[in-house]
Amino acid sequence: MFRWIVLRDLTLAWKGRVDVLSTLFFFLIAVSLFPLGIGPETNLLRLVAPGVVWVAALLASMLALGRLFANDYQDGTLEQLLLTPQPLYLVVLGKVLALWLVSGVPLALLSPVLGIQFGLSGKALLVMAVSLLLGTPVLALVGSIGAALTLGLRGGGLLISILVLPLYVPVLIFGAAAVDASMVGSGVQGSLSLLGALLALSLVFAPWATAAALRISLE
Amino acid sequence: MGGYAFYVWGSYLVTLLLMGGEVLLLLRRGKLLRYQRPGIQTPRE
Amino acid sequence: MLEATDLGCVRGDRRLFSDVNFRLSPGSLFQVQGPNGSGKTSLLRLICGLLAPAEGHIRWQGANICSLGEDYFTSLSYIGHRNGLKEELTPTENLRVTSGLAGSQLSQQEASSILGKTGLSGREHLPARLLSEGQRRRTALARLLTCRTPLWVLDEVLTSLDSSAIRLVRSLIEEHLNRGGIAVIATHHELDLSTDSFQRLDLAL
Amino acid sequence: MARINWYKYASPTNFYPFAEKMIPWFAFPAAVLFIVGLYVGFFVAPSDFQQGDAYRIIFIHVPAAWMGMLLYVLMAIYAAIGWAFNARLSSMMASAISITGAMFTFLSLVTGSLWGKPTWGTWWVWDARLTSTLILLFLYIGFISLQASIDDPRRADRAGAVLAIVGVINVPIIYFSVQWWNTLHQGATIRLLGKPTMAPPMLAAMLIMLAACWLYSIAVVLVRLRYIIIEREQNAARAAEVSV
Repeated sequence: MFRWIVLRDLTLAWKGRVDVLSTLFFFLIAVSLFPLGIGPETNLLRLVAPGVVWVAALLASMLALGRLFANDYQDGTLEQLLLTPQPLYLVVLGKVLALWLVSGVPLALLSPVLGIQFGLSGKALLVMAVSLLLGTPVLALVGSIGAALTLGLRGGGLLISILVLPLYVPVLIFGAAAVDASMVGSGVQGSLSLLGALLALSLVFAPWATAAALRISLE
Repeated sequence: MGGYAFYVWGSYLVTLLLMGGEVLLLLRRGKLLRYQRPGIQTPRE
Repeated sequence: MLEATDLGCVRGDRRLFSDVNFRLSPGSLFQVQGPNGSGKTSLLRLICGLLAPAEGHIRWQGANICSLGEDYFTSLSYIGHRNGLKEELTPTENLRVTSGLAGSQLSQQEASSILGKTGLSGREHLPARLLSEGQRRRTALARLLTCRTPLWVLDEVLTSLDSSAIRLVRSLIEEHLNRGGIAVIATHHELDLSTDSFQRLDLAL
Repeated sequence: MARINWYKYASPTNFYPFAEKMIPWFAFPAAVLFIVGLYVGFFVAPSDFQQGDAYRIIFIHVPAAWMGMLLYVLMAIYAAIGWAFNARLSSMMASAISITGAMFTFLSLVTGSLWGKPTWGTWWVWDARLTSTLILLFLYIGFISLQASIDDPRRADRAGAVLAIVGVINVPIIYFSVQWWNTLHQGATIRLLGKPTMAPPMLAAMLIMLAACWLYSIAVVLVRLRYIIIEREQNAARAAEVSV
């Protein structure tokens, strides 16, 4: 049953691929704007690169959250999802997995290309991709709580960012620190393992909180 | 005060403003409520 | 066997209704009537477990639906005001997804044969957004045929349906009741179905 | 599960007169303690050999920071109880606490930066605790704006509860990550909030101020709680008129 929800969301994402691409383009444009603001001087850009790429990835995945439940809420399918015989925790996990596959993974795969703009070396690019691969699911999981809480509210998009950004801080810190450490040459395991710990924690708690928030919003 | 008077008094002024402001806003909210109050009659009134 | 004891519902700060009691044995039809905003939809959502009651309990086969959780949903089909269809997917895809989620996978042919029964033959492969409101309602109704659930909860199911569709719905419900299923329907149309146990609840009182 | 009926007595309407009587008992002692605390802080406590008299700001900065954190945890507990046991009063309490907590957190930030200026020459210092307090302020703003944007009070209470619980789980993680981030980038910077050698009168002044802040918070929260109860009663009455 789990694969049905993932399959459904992936086909929907494929059919509405304009939104998916817009998330990627936002990431692309946001990152490429920074050198214009900071100046072309490479070693300064190299210093700033981890933070810039990670903040852009964070904002892009937050933009993608808007679509997670909103369409289903409008056309009544969300009610049906609440009434499926399988636990709501799994349905939420399925939807978040589909969202991550569509928005998080492309971000991570795209990041090395952008890293080159900032003059990052091979190892740093690899670590950036890995840290994004580890971090974006946490962003999607924690973000899904915000998306579920603000269902059907006016000003939903902005409200999600206020609710969710403070919760993104640890992911941003550990993610950017991982890339930073790889550039400086010091150990990368520390921050990557902390990212992994955050992923494990949010995998357990976030879907439960999102399920509860969905039940509250759909009352 | 060793030349820090501005900062010390400044921070206590901010404290007064914030706490006082919160209380004043609260009382104003209470006054607003007094006018359209169908049910609840506090013992004093 | 669905049973509700002194059920009460509060939406926001407004009390909609209180101490509603009913007991539905298999094969019985329960029609809920009342002016708009009298809580018909809320009562149906209470029965589905989408809404927590302010007071009272609802029991299915003797067990409280809160404790039943997901297994209660295996025996429930709910059609609300909104059709619950994805606009981009075709009716067959919609049907296969909902049946897949409910645990009984349907092949392409089975789905289009069911859709044929509800009068959508020939339009199964059009994206749902191209269909008329009535046709979308029929696709939603097709969901009732996919999984044999004993309890049907239908909210204003006859709106925007043409006469042939209304006849179709009547036959579906009759068939369902003869099979020993229970149907809870909120509607203003006269259903005048020949059924042994028929209860009506008017929320206007 | 059987509804625990002894929560009925915690219904807002009969808590209302109780709150009414309690407020003066907290408000006046708070004012008195403030005056005593300020007096001890300014006249009895010696000036610090290192920072001269700039350190006197800690008498309001540290209590405000503690209050900000404690009130967030208290808010989360009330919200969780209100959600779990469907106790409207407890959820109202959470909403009442949220604004005072945000005020204290903001106050601690402002006084922190006012203190940073003389000791470090800059208004904002990315010290671990100041940064964490800033994020705590964002958590408060998130809670308040979520509750403000939901009209149905029941949903607002419960949605706020979910956010508060998720927030409370995240507060230690945020504090740890900011601490980790701070030591990573700047090494062991001077700890802005390191306790100066605490002469007894200094500690006494700080504790008195903390007690004063506590009493102040209880009084303000109870007053706001009364107003929330009235507002909800009015909405219910108005909604009843509309529907009948």
